Amino acid sequence: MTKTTYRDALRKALLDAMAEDENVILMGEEVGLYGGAYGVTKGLLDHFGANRVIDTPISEPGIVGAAIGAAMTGLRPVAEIMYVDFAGMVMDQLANQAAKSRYMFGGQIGVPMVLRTQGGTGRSAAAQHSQSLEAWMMHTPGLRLAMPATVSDAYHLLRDAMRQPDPVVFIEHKGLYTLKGEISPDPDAPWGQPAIRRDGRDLTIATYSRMLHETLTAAAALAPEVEVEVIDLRCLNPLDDTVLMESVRRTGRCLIVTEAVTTGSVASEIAARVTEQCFDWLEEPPLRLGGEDIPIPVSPALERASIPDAMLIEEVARWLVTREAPSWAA
Amino acid sequence: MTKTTYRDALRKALLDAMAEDENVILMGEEVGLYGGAYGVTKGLLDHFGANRVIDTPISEPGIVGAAIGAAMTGLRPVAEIMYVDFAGMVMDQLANQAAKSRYMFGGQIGVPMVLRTQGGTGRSAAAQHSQSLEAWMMHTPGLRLAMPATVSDAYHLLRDAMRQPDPVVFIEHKGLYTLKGEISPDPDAPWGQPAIRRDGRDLTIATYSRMLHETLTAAAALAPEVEVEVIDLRCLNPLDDTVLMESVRRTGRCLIVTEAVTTGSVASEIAARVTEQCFDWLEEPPLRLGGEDIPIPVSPALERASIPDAMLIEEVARWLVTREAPSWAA
Amino acid sequence: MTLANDAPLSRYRTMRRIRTFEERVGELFLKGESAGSMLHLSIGEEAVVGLTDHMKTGDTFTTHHRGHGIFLARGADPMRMLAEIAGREAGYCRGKGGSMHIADRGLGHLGANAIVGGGIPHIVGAGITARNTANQAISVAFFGDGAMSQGILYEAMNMAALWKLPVVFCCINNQYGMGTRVDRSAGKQAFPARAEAFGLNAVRADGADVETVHNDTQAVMEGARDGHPGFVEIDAYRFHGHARMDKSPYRTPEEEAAGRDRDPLIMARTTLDDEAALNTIDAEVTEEMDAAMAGAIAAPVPATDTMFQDVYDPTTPAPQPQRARLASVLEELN
Amino acid sequence: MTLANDAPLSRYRTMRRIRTFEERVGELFLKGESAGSMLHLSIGEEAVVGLTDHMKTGDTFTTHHRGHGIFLARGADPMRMLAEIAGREAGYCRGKGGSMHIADRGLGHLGANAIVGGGIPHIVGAGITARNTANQAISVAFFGDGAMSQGILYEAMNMAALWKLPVVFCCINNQYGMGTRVDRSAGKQAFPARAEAFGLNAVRADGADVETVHNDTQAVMEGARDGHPGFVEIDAYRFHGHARMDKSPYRTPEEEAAGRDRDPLIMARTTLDDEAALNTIDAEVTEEMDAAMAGAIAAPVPATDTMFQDVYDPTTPAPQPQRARLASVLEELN
Ligand SMILES: Cc1ncc(C[n+]2csc(CCOP(=O)(O)OP(=O)(O)O)c2C)c(N)n1
Ligand SMILES: Cc1ncc(C[n+]2csc(CCOP(=O)(O)OP(=O)(O)O)c2C)c(N)n1
Ligand SMILES: [Mg+2]
Ligand SMILES: [Mg+2]
Repeated sequence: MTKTTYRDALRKALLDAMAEDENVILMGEEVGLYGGAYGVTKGLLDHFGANRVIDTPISEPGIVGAAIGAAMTGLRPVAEIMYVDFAGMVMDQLANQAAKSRYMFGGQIGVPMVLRTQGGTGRSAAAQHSQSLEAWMMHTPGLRLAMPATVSDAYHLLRDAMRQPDPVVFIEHKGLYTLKGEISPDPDAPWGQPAIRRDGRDLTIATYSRMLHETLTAAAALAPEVEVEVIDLRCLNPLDDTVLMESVRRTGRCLIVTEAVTTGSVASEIAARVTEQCFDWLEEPPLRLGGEDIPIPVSPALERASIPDAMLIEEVARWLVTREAPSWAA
Repeated sequence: MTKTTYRDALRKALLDAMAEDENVILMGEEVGLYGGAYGVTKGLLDHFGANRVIDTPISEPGIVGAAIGAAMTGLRPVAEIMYVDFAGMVMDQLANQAAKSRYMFGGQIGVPMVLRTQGGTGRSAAAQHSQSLEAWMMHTPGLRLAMPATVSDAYHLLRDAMRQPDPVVFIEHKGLYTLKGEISPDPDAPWGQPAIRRDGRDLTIATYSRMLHETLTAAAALAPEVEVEVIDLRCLNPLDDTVLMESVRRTGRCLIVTEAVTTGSVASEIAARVTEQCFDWLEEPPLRLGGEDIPIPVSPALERASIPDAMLIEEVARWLVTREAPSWAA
Repeated sequence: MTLANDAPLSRYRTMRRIRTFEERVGELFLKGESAGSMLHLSIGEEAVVGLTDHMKTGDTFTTHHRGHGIFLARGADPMRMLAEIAGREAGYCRGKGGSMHIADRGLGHLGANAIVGGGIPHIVGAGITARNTANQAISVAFFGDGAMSQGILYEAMNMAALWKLPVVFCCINNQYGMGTRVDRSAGKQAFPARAEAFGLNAVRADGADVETVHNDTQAVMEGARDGHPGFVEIDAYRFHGHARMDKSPYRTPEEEAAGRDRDPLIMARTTLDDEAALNTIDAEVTEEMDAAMAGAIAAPVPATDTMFQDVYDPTTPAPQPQRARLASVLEELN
Repeated sequence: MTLANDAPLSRYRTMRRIRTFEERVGELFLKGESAGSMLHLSIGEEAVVGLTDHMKTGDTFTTHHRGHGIFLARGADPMRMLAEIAGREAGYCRGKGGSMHIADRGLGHLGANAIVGGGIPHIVGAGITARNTANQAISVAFFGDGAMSQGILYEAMNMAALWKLPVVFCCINNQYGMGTRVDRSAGKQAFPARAEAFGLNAVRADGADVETVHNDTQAVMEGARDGHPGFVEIDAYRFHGHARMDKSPYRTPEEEAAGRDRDPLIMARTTLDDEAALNTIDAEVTEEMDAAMAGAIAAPVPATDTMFQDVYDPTTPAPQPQRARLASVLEELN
């Protein structure tokens, strides 16, 4: 297999799906002529024409609303919101319309659409262009939520997302577009389920999106002293936690790593579940490592310091297993 | 002291604050002539005139945006969004603008506004008029969040909210407006801190808003067999958890009761914190009792069944202390 | 009789069905059989039938919270509507949606909405589907004057104009959004001019006369089918309060009387001038609605565990009930 | 010389300061000293000075992401701006905001915004303050043609018209929103007509000539001060790419050349026709901006723990740092 990038794997997923099914359309700001703010949709306008690759005005609520109507009437829209930070403009269409239509209408009207967007830090894009808002989507029944961390998942999760009968929020990470890797012939795990990215007996770390890579770096540095099992959650709503709970029952320890503001985060949900389901197996409380409870500052040094990195993960992981305190906790 | 209602206590808070400070203004749909969708602002237009009690068009993002601008330039706006369900329309103004302005602008520009709204079930108002979306606000640094459960708090928390230098989301409960009680001369607890509503040694139940009352009913039914300590969290962002942790360390058991969809809820955050901070004191894992992970159905029977009630709280609380299993878990 | 082929008489019948239906909704509430009190009657707005009569099988639409009449005009079964409003399993949405969330995909109803403006952009998507599949359908969004203040309306209008979609935005201006008369919500009340500024064909029609509405909206509706999106304002009056609990203290009896004088049913009766035929219709409609009412009230409420159905597609797992989650936690711990 | 009293020359100076400043911003990026690459230069849009010259001390404004020039025109210190863009403690926002979130309450700048349309409704609130306190101030929202597609703009316009607020909506139409030319985003391009439909005074001004902008916007700006809200469209061209990484492959060299021919600085030079004075200004400006640049680059980055400051008012507790939270957890457990 040849290597490709996360960006191109996403592009290939869109291309393959569009070639297979003429009902698949793309719509969003700059998805056509410009090729996508992060280059994901480059060339697709030429391939499929302006009726299927639709450059929209800067009208986020309208874009999501239009995608909903297209989905209700038989198309399979993949709408794009350029930054997940703009979720606040579209949460009504997403949470009150897309997520609830099937339910409110007694099962008659599904909304098979994908909302692609990207989030996260790393580009000094400041407080309104660097957030991680997946917790809002996780708290919304009726939505599905996927966040790919690997090149292969970029492809397979997006293909799978486009096959769902219900709305899927698909959040890419701006720091991963140039990540290189291979697209496996089969998905690393079935849609909806986590993938174990590294086996270990001492500690379970649950994570997703870009933090997977920081975690794997930390895990590599910790071995063989501490053997970490790394679980990539991939799909957060609904969250299938079976694999995670099995792992924690084996290791007795759990750390959850996210980039989002910690309070009220996905990490909090997972910590709550782990305690509920694994209480008698736990040697230590599940701990959360997340973003600081602050808006993202623009200054590169501050931005970096505001979210976890491999070093911090390593320090906390080591403590959980060996009780060797990090310098800042000594 | 004479009894009043939650509705009238809120009204009195607005009235007193407006009488004291002419910079306080109200704005929102139907706050003037109509007197508020739930009657809270009745009569205030006559008292203070149309420049201070501003009936707005049905433009939620615009209302919050206008309140922000008024707050930035020296007024103390109390904006109203009729249902918290409309939060999805205003989260951009709330989370990207109101919450982040002080930070992004390096401390120069605060946004001292209150966003009043109401949420919750109980009126067969269906999926778009019955939600509990406080988790979104809790996950947003820069916001403050208060949810009064009692008549006295309706008054004091709202007064305190109007004194904050930062934006406060203030969520009332549609099922509490007719609740009767007294307004104490002093607040039941300092702004930002929980109030212990009942002392107990066997189990701590943390809750807020309408679920406080279901919890108190359950606690009364459980005594003297099981003595429950009931903590009313009152202010959820920032969450001051000192009192709660002290309580759990005493009781060794914790149940968190909310009306919101359980996954990704305030209950999850609290469960995560309790485990982190009280692990060695815990006899049982902190458990969450919340709304089902579904949209709210309109049918009254289904609506009722979808959220916790005193009976369910009682059953789970009893199990936690006595291990006597409820019928559905036996 | 040949009433069925007589369009104005048929429109009268539809208007009468709406009027009588809405009266039954009020009764349902008084009987304590409705799910809640958020019931918004479209009495006074029946002349929308003049517009819906331009719609065809396959056309789609979305409505606001005051959409009973529109849905009836598009073919709804009043029994299933009342059952839904009563929160019964036999309702259009199995008792999940209620008055504000009624829909029937088969009849092209993509959904009533309790978010003011919430359903408007959906027709843009339906328009894209129509364009891409060349299915000849138009899609119509129905909403009130209050939604003229929702930004999403203008986003949707702009997209429709930009992409030349077969859609129509229909504002039923009943002069009030709750207690706010339109002059207290609109900086300027020339709504068609707003639509024109975005590139739409636009017209205002007198909602006191269903035939006027029919005639005056024809060009806009036909234009939409040809890819010229349109806007229609139907000028009407909300006869009753905003919802069932509202007694409209914010308006004068004089104003109400004048508004109710603009009754499209009375106007139609006068124009049609066939007392016998009209009375026959009225009697038939009463009978139909009585039967619908009886059927709805007799219908059973949904079983509790249906609440977990249809959150997601039934081919995928339903959400785990809380008691099941807790039971498995408790079991592990025991 | 009496340049200071000579308004057109003074406007030329301000435009030159904007142009040179923006060039320095580009250099800051090339030097690797900027915080990120999201730098949106307002080169080509300098004639906005014709409008800002109608503003007074005490007036307030909000800007979009391309607001450096507007802020300079309202009195900003270029060193503190560059320092902010470089993420330095000495910046206007202590290195928290950057290019897209610059503000100075003292100068009336209520904030630049990275949400297209995000800052627009704030002027409605500022207008309410002005009305309620009778402070004689106006408030102006600056935004691009892209924001003409944001619904919140129309909500804000409607409120302003309804309440007769002293505010102005100023659209700087530089023909593009990122790669989308305005004819691909607007169903109809007559933007002032949209504003008029909501009840605003509206005008379009030629952004190639600062004096034309000054003259043509005068009535609208004065009207606003009297409680007649206004809308201004300044017709300009974005000389460079959307942000620093964008080479504008979506437009032709011919179009770019024609756009750049509409250069308000060249037009002003031609009109003013005083080579010596103009060259003096240019030299002074170069010197000023060089000094600002040197100052900004030399300024230190903020200390790490400043990131916890100003989330909330400093009289209330700052958020707990994660390491402190974990340390206390670990301590309890040890
Ligand atoms: C987004 C939103 N804001 C507010 C409400 C509360 N509300 C329900 S109906 C209504 C008035 C709507 O007026 P209009 O659009 O004219 O429709 P009408 O009721 O007159 O048919 C309001 C404010 C809502 N449901 N949704
Ligand atoms: C709500 C929102 N949508 C999209 C973007 C991404 N974005 C940033 S600038 C821009 C183009 C804006 O165009 P315009 O308003 O004309 O301003 P200009 O850049 O031309 O000055 C876009 C789409 C954003 N920042 N905010
Ligand atoms: Mg109305
Ligand atoms: Mg532009």
